Amino acid sequence: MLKSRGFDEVEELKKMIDLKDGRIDRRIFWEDWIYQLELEKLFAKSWLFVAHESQVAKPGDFLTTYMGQDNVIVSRHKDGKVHVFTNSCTHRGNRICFADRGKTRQFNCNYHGWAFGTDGALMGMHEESHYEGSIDKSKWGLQNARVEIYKGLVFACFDNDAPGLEDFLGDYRWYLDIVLDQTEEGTEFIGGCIKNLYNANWKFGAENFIGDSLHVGWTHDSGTKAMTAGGAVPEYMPVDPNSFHANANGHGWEGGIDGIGTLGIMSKGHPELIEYFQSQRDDMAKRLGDLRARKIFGSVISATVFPNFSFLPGISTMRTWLPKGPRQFELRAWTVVNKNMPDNIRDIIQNACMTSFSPSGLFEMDDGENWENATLSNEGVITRKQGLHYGLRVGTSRRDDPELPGNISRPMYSDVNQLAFYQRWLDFLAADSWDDIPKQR
Amino acid sequence: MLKSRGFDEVEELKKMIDLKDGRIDRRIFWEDWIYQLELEKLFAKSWLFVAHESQVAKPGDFLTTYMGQDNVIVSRHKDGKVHVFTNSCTHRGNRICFADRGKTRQFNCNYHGWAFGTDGALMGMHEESHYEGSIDKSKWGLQNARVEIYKGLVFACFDNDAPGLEDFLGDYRWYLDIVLDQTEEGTEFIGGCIKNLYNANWKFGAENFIGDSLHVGWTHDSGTKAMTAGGAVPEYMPVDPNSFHANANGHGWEGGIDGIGTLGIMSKGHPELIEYFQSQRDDMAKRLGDLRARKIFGSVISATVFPNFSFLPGISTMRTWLPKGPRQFELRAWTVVNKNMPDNIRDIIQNACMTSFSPSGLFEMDDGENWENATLSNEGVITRKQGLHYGLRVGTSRRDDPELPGNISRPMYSDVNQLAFYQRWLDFLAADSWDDIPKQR
Amino acid sequence: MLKSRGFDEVEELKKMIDLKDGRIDRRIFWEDWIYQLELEKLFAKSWLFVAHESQVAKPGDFLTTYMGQDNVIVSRHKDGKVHVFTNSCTHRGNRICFADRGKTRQFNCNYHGWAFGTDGALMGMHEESHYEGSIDKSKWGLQNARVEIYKGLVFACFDNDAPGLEDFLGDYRWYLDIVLDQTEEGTEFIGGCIKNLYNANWKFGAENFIGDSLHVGWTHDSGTKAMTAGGAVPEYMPVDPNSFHANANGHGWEGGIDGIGTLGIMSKGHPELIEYFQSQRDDMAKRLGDLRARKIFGSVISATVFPNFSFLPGISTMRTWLPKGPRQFELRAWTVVNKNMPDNIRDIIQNACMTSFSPSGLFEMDDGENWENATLSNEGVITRKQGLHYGLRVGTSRRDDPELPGNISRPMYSDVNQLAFYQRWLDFLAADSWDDIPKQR
Amino acid sequence: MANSKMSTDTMTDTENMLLWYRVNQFYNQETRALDDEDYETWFSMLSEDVQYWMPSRETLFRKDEQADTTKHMNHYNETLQTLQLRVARLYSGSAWAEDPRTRYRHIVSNVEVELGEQKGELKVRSNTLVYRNRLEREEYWLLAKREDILRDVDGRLQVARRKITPDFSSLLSKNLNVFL
Amino acid sequence: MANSKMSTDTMTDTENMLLWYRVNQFYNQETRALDDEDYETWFSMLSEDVQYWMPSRETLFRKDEQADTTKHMNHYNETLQTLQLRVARLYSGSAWAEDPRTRYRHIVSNVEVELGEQKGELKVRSNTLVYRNRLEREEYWLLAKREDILRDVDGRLQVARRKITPDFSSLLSKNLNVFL
Amino acid sequence: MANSKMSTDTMTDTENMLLWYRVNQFYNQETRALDDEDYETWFSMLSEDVQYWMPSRETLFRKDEQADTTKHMNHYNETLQTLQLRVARLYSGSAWAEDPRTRYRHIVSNVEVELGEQKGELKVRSNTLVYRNRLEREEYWLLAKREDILRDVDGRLQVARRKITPDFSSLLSKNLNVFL
Ligand code: FES
Ligand code: FES
Ligand code: FES
Ligand SMILES: [Fe+3]
Ligand SMILES: [Fe+3]
Ligand SMILES: [Fe+3]
Repeated sequence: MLKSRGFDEVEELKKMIDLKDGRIDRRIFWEDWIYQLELEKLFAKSWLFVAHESQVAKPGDFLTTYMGQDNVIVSRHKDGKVHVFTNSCTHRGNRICFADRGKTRQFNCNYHGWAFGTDGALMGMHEESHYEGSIDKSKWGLQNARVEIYKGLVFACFDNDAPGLEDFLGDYRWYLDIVLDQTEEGTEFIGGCIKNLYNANWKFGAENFIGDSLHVGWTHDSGTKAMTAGGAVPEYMPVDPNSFHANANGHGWEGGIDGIGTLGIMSKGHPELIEYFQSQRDDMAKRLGDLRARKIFGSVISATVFPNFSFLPGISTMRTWLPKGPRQFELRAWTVVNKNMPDNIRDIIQNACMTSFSPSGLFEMDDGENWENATLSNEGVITRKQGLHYGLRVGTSRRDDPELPGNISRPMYSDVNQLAFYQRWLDFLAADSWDDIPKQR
Repeated sequence: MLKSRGFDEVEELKKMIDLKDGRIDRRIFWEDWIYQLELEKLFAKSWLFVAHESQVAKPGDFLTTYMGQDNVIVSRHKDGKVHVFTNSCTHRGNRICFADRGKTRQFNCNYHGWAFGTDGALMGMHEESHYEGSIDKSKWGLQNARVEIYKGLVFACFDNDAPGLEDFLGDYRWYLDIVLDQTEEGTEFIGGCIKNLYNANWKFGAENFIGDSLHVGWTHDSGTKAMTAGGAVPEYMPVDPNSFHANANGHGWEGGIDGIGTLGIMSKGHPELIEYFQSQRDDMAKRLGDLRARKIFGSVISATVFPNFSFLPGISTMRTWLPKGPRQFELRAWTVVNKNMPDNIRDIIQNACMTSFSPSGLFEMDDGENWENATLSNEGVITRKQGLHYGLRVGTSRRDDPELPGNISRPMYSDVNQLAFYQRWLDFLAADSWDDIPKQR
Repeated sequence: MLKSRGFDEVEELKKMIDLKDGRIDRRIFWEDWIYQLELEKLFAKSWLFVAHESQVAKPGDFLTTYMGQDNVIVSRHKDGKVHVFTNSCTHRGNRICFADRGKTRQFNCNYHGWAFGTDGALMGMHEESHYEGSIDKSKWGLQNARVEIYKGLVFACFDNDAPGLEDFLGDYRWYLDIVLDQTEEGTEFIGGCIKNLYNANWKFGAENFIGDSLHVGWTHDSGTKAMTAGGAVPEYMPVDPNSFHANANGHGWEGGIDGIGTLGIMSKGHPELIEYFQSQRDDMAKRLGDLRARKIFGSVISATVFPNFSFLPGISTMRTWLPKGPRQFELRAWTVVNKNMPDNIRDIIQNACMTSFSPSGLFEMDDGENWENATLSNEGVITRKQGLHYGLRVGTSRRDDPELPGNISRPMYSDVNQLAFYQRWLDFLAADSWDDIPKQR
Repeated sequence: MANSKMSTDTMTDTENMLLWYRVNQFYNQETRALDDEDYETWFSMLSEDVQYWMPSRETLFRKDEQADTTKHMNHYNETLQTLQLRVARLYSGSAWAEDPRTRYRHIVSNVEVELGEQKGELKVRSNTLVYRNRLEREEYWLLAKREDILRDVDGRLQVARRKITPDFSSLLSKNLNVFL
Repeated sequence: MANSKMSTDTMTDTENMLLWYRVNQFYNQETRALDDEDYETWFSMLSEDVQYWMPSRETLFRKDEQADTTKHMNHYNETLQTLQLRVARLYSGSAWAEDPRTRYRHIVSNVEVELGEQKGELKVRSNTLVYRNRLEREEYWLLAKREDILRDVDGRLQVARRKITPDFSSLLSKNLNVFL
Repeated sequence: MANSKMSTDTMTDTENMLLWYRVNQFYNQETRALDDEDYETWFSMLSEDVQYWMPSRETLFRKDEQADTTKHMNHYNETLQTLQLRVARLYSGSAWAEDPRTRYRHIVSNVEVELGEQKGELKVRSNTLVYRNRLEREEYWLLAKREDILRDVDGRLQVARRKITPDFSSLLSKNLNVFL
């Protein structure tokens, strides 16, 4: 893209994010030029979740997804490594693989039959003799992204100057481990993927999961009532003074420490589920320690890995908010379980996950209309000039805690994580390269 | 919006409107940047029709509509005043009210449960205790527009520098009164609203009603024939040398002075209707004088209040052309009657109004295709460079008249009102603030 | 359009076309600003195919089509001349003619009844008396394009500085004649037009027909197998070292000289067809000479007249790729035959043409998905930065031939014609006027 | 057939089925007439006193919803005479916007028949999808519920009353030039 | 009727037709209940042990296609109890996103009936088009195949099993707030 | 049933109804075959001498409209052999653009049956809506009128002639990879 807007974009963006008072400019959810910068300066530079290792368990297994709006193939090569590369032919640009997932030895382009390996390398062409050796195939492979795996989660990045994944995740790994490292065998995705489309800005999904406990009691009152047969907001949605927001490098975690809130929802009608989890606590504690195994795990928790990967520990959904323009995104959601879970537990989890957090889910069903209209309202030029309120407990709730890595605030009902998210977002959009991106602890 | 187009917009716009020869540049019906200016410099600055008082008769009554592309709530507060405010939550921007109209004590946002009064004030939040008094609610209400009412018609304006509504309407009030002030009791809307969508520029609707009698005999020949069982253009569509165009401040009225043209159409098959109106003339004359009560009222008339509110006296339709982009608008139409009319007269008027001027109406049905294609044709770069002809009787038909306020030209078949409309349009788009907007008499 | 992009467009475009190594920048298939330049600097300046004379054989016959995105009427005036003019009323811009084709004495605008002749002249208006002679009708006719006809093919051009059509076609006429000049009576279109829509950039169609024999063996393997009852790529698709690419002024022709390849496909199941063509060779040779009549005609050939008119000699389809934005085009296709062909031969040709190259055709069915995804893949900012490969036999295959006009390369499997096409494309987009457009031999 | 509400018990299943079949035939014939702009046939399928009614719909809170009334805005509130008036416009020779013609397609489904209050009358409910395609690429969709009173006049069915409840609040096209 | 697979030869054409007619009536009544949000009626048309299943679909190479299984992600995999749970949400009084209501329209077609394995059961296949229109201008379309097991309980039909195979891979709307 | 044109008076309503029912079954079976890409079954439902014809439509002034003719451009003008040729392409193993498969759904409605000129032949008219969903989010719609000649061959119906009149002038998709 060529700079051609006739004003200083970065200066303008900085005015849009007021971290001190907690104010956000509506234009970041609307303007085309800001979205273009997101694609070029955020999604093209950041580490992005692309798959769980279990989705490409064996050589030849592949799936297709998006990094920003770049379609990519994630595939396990015969060398056992997971490769991530652009899904667009280097010859004339046709898309190469049209399946969501599958197993293959190579990817053949439909147009002229160029063939690429499961590592993206150009292997040959239909009627190759025409080229009379004029092509150095090693130069015409598909563009590979950097790939690093954190305990089963595959991330990719198109920027060679980016730090490693461990750096990128930083202190946040301590929280990720609560889901990923409960057992020796680790986790896997089951049941495939559910996709659906929202006419909303992708950031509304990411910010909602990073710290918006406030909306649960209102937006999801209907789902909660249904789940609890007409009860009010249930006891497992407490305002525990010890519940907290944690964030590091723009990644966020919010939740309680009662150890039971989410398990309560999930095991409704399935006592065996809660029994199972309780029976696992000791082993978990050996790996994660008492705080994480007994007090954090099982609580009501939601989390987002910057920029667009979110998950709900316990509920067991993991999902990514794929941008499709400033006013549209596609949600792709999966169910994550421990490999060593018995079948009956897996089934209960998958069904409960679908019943609560799928497009037809009792909770998720109510989020979309909020996000779509929080986006669409900005079509108005008067409305678009109004600042939004992200000031809940901002500047008053900081409660760092030696036991909890990252920036901690308490209780969990605040906008602290959202602001940390937008601070990170601004870091990326203001930077010309990774050198300019500060390390946010 | 940021200036970033690299050329002098105002200079360019001035070249597009040639008032002397009556030429208009097609780009004003096509270009995105011009439409953006319309939203920011016209719709955000002008007084705009938003409702008839009768639609929000009692405290708690509300409706939703648009000012430009800003969705607003029009509601009657318990103080009896009509308030108009943006329909987008000050918290995270979700739309607050999703109903077209209704009755309520307050407006609750679906996302986090912020509650706003029928005056737009922030009344409270769900789980308000979280805010620990950190929010000054008086600062987080919905943005109110200025509201003024002229004889039942509610107008709103988002610009504090704008003159009052009476100034804005100016001499045009004399004409509005012909519809609004026939009786002591005044007027009301009946039967609700009909909405439909046109893939056309909104100005084609406004200019058509402000002065385009020329199209009636051709575009509506089919409807007229049907109405008159196969007759040619009927006698009640005369070229009366005394018929006239009147305009003031960009508002326009065109029509005859035979006092009977429209009543002829409306009372087809319903002689009691024409009898009724004749029986009212004397009372009308007491309020409006003979000229307006006996010679103007009842004639074929069409009118537009700048920028996008139009009406047909007699036919009794009032409507607003809501912009949805440079190439799309939504028409919202209502039927207006006098409060003191008997039921049978109301029914006849409403049916006749629907039969002639609804999306399925015998007349209206034929306008849309003209407007859509007058817009779409400009997709061609060669076509788009052609100037349009607005020169009918321009510079030759000025006939000011001591009895008729405003700028008068005769007869009614001319482009004089259209040019006055575009002159006013240019006044707004060329101005940085109301100080720069000349008073057009 | 106003220059307002804040960077040097021409410099940028020149970097996108690398003729030496055969590399094309993906942005030319994606960016809005490049598409706008195409409309203004290419389609508004170039000669464009608009019709075959036989489609408007008699005075009053007309059809509507597009030059760029300008809708135009092509009609035969009573003076016997074919006129091409914009299909948008000079009054208020409404589209005038809504039929694909027909016969008429004049074109009446639906809005106010302005009437235009079959030469585009303004003939009169409904209720013309209103104008009181104030309009010089000779100044308000529809904008005529220049029209020239080459052996039945009607071309039009909106630029008065353009050279004549013969100049524009240059040496390429020698190839066009192979289709157009086989007989004294010449050619005609039969059966009307088939239209369909692709969500792809128009240039993919044009470049595919100008020289992409490479895709046939792979993309169309299924169609070929079906045609040959399961055989592999058939003998009539040889890699004949004498097959060639010819281009002149950006127009291109590629094909074999076996004289039989295409006839083989067309006459499948219809031996009488091939017999018929063989019986015509002698007469053809009298007009075209042995090389064209016996060796070139009948071979597998595809061709594009710059910028967007393509045809397949033998298959007998002629078509134009009408741009509808950077990512959409409409294909309009016809069947061309010799006027002196007997009915049974016409029927066989039309059916074979439909069976192979219509939207439901065994070959054409597979092209669309390639073109759409070669366009859509460029939504990715990483992908969009990758250069495309147009290097097949570039710089190695030049084989000029005294018997063959234009620039010749051999064999036909190369990207030479495609590059000549993009060289010409760049000539237009880099030029401010025809003076700057070099003559490409 | 306890969960078919369609008739009194005085009728056998076969009789009910024949009735349903007959109504389907009637609608299919009507649909063809409308698709083909054969309004003469269509009018012959309407009773002299037909009420042809299509109220407009608003988007309201559930608590504010009310029964439809002709006092409210209607897309159609027609008698046979006013329907003929509309068709007269089409055939006036100057309905420019109807030439070239619009391509219509009606899909009628879910036909439910029960006996009406009046002898010889049927209460019928159906769903319909109407597709309009016009000029180069214009496409419009209309979905609606239809509630009819059909009357048997000397063995011929006629529409005595039709209420069309459209599934839109804002009509997504420039006009409504079709009957449902 | 050799090319009708719908029954054993022990049934006459008339019997088969009556059966088909009866199933059509059943679906029409069900459709009306769903269009009108009359869930009480709808639940009465489902068996106590109903399995209501709508698997999600992926876009796969033909060679990788497999039979659907509930182990895979499902849009719905419901019992009568969980269906009631979902409706309880709608009637909780705080289903904000369902007020104003969505305008639904179900078009059910191509009903094919054959006798089921169990006595008193029918295997029925149908196609359905579901249109949703919401608020000012939101429009969503769902097309699907339905494969049912209907059970005759004391002369009343009930849905004992329904498998809905949707024709989309990515749901083109923000949620799935309708039953098919 | 004076306003049913569907048969000679020599047939009873019940006979007509059975005929209509039978034709509906036939179409439902055909639809399933097409939705499921079961072309072997589909071919078995076409006569040896079937003419499968889908003319293209133009947007013309009413005065210029003419009867369709195969001399004009056709989307399909097929014999059983050429239909098989097209399917052979699909099964060639290299129809790349058909793998992953397109998700099809045919909604057939408004079936009208009358006896044909030839003994054992039926003239049938129906409307159809065809939905195609492909890859991630591609959606295409086709609406059309179908006019068939069905032939009874030893108690089996077959399509002897089909004319499909599409409701579009410009096909709004990159290809036409489906039968109607
Ligand atoms: S585009 Fe992929 S092989 Fe040519
Ligand atoms: S957006 Fe309205 S309460 Fe949060
Ligand atoms: S726009 Fe054509 S006559 Fe006015
Ligand atoms: Fe939520
Ligand atoms: Fe009009
Ligand atoms: Fe091809």
